[in-house]
Amino acid sequence: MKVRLLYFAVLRDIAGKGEEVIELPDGTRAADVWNRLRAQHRALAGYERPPMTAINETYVAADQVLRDGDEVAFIPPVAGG
Amino acid sequence: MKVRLLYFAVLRDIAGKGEEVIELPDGTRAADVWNRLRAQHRALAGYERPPMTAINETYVAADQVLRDGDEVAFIPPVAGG
Amino acid sequence: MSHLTDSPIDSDDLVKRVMRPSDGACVVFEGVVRDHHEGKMVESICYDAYRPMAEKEITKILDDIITRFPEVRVEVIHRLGTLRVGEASIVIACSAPHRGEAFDACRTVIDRFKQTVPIWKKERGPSGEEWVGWQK
Amino acid sequence: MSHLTDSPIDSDDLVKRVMRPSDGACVVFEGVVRDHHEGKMVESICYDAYRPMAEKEITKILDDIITRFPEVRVEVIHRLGTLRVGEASIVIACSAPHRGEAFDACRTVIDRFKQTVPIWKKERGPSGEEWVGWQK
Repeated sequence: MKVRLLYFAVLRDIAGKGEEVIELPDGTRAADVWNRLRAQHRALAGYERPPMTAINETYVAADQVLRDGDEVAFIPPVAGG
Repeated sequence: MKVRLLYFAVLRDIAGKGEEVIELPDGTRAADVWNRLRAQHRALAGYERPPMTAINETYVAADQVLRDGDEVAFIPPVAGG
Repeated sequence: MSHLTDSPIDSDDLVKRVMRPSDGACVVFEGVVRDHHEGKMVESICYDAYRPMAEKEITKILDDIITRFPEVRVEVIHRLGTLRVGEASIVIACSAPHRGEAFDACRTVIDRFKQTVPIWKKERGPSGEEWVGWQK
Repeated sequence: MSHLTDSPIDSDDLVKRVMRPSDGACVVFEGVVRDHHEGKMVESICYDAYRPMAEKEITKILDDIITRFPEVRVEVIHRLGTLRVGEASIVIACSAPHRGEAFDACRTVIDRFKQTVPIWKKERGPSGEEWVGWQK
């Protein structure tokens, strides 16, 4: 399946891009995607716990199973206001 | 002694004027002036307890003794804001 | 500067006067003439004041605020005369580095203002006019 | 209407949009870029957002406010992009017949906003730039 991964704020700086479409095996959980990012980017290696996670613009638990076409975003600590 | 009596809000309407200078015996207290007003104006007859009282632009207790030249104002319930 | 005015209040100007570069928050309270009070329709309100004493009492409140909230800067203006529904009778602006004290200070100012500042209002509506707070 | 903007916020307009003739109070909160944060000088802040999700989260907050404070009317606008010291990043306006609920609602909005709305800020100053809240 394919999901769209969005990068914001510090994660956009680290990934060097705003979004990408990635191919994942069925049954992949949000936390698995986070671990994949940690493996790709040394700056994230130390962050075992994923930040808040959103699927299709809604906060979800990190163990949420992804579905084909999902839009996934890891939400660094928010600092609006 | 003479004191200047100021009328505001409902008291100005009742007294029909904004201020007057009145002659009082030495030793007169603020509450005595209030009782004098109650005797003069039927609309005030029922108000045994004086409203908040100010002498020279400062709140004082009703039993405060007046001095020559004082500016006295009875302060109806305030409603600013 | 006087805290009383006979003209419409410019709240933007008040905000500009309190804000310092070190402030991250500004809380503004506007008291506005509303179209009803205790079940009666209101068309306008006429505000009267014991002006010099009102200035003194407002200054006391602001001095106390600065003592209690040393990081806050505060300004307040009350309008007098006849105001129609929707017009602001009072504007209070409190700025501070952080929002908590700006909110607390602003609320303290308006609560205390309503207790001690010698200002009165006469409400006017279809059923006549009345000094608010005076029990007949 | 969008709760996000790339332009300076007009707080007067926000106040006008919430005020009804039955409202006697309006509380406005302005969050402003300040010149320091945790001991470091700040020259400007760049705000980034997950825009469609931020809109949804803001709408959730406002819906909850109306449920919890049924007499309150509320509007909020957050600015994105680069803001200098003294510029407002967020303005919240809450009107109500009485002041208590306007204060409570306004404070609740900003407290919740800072917890859930996906907006981030990068502070820029003489010592470089940094995403606020990201522990390195």
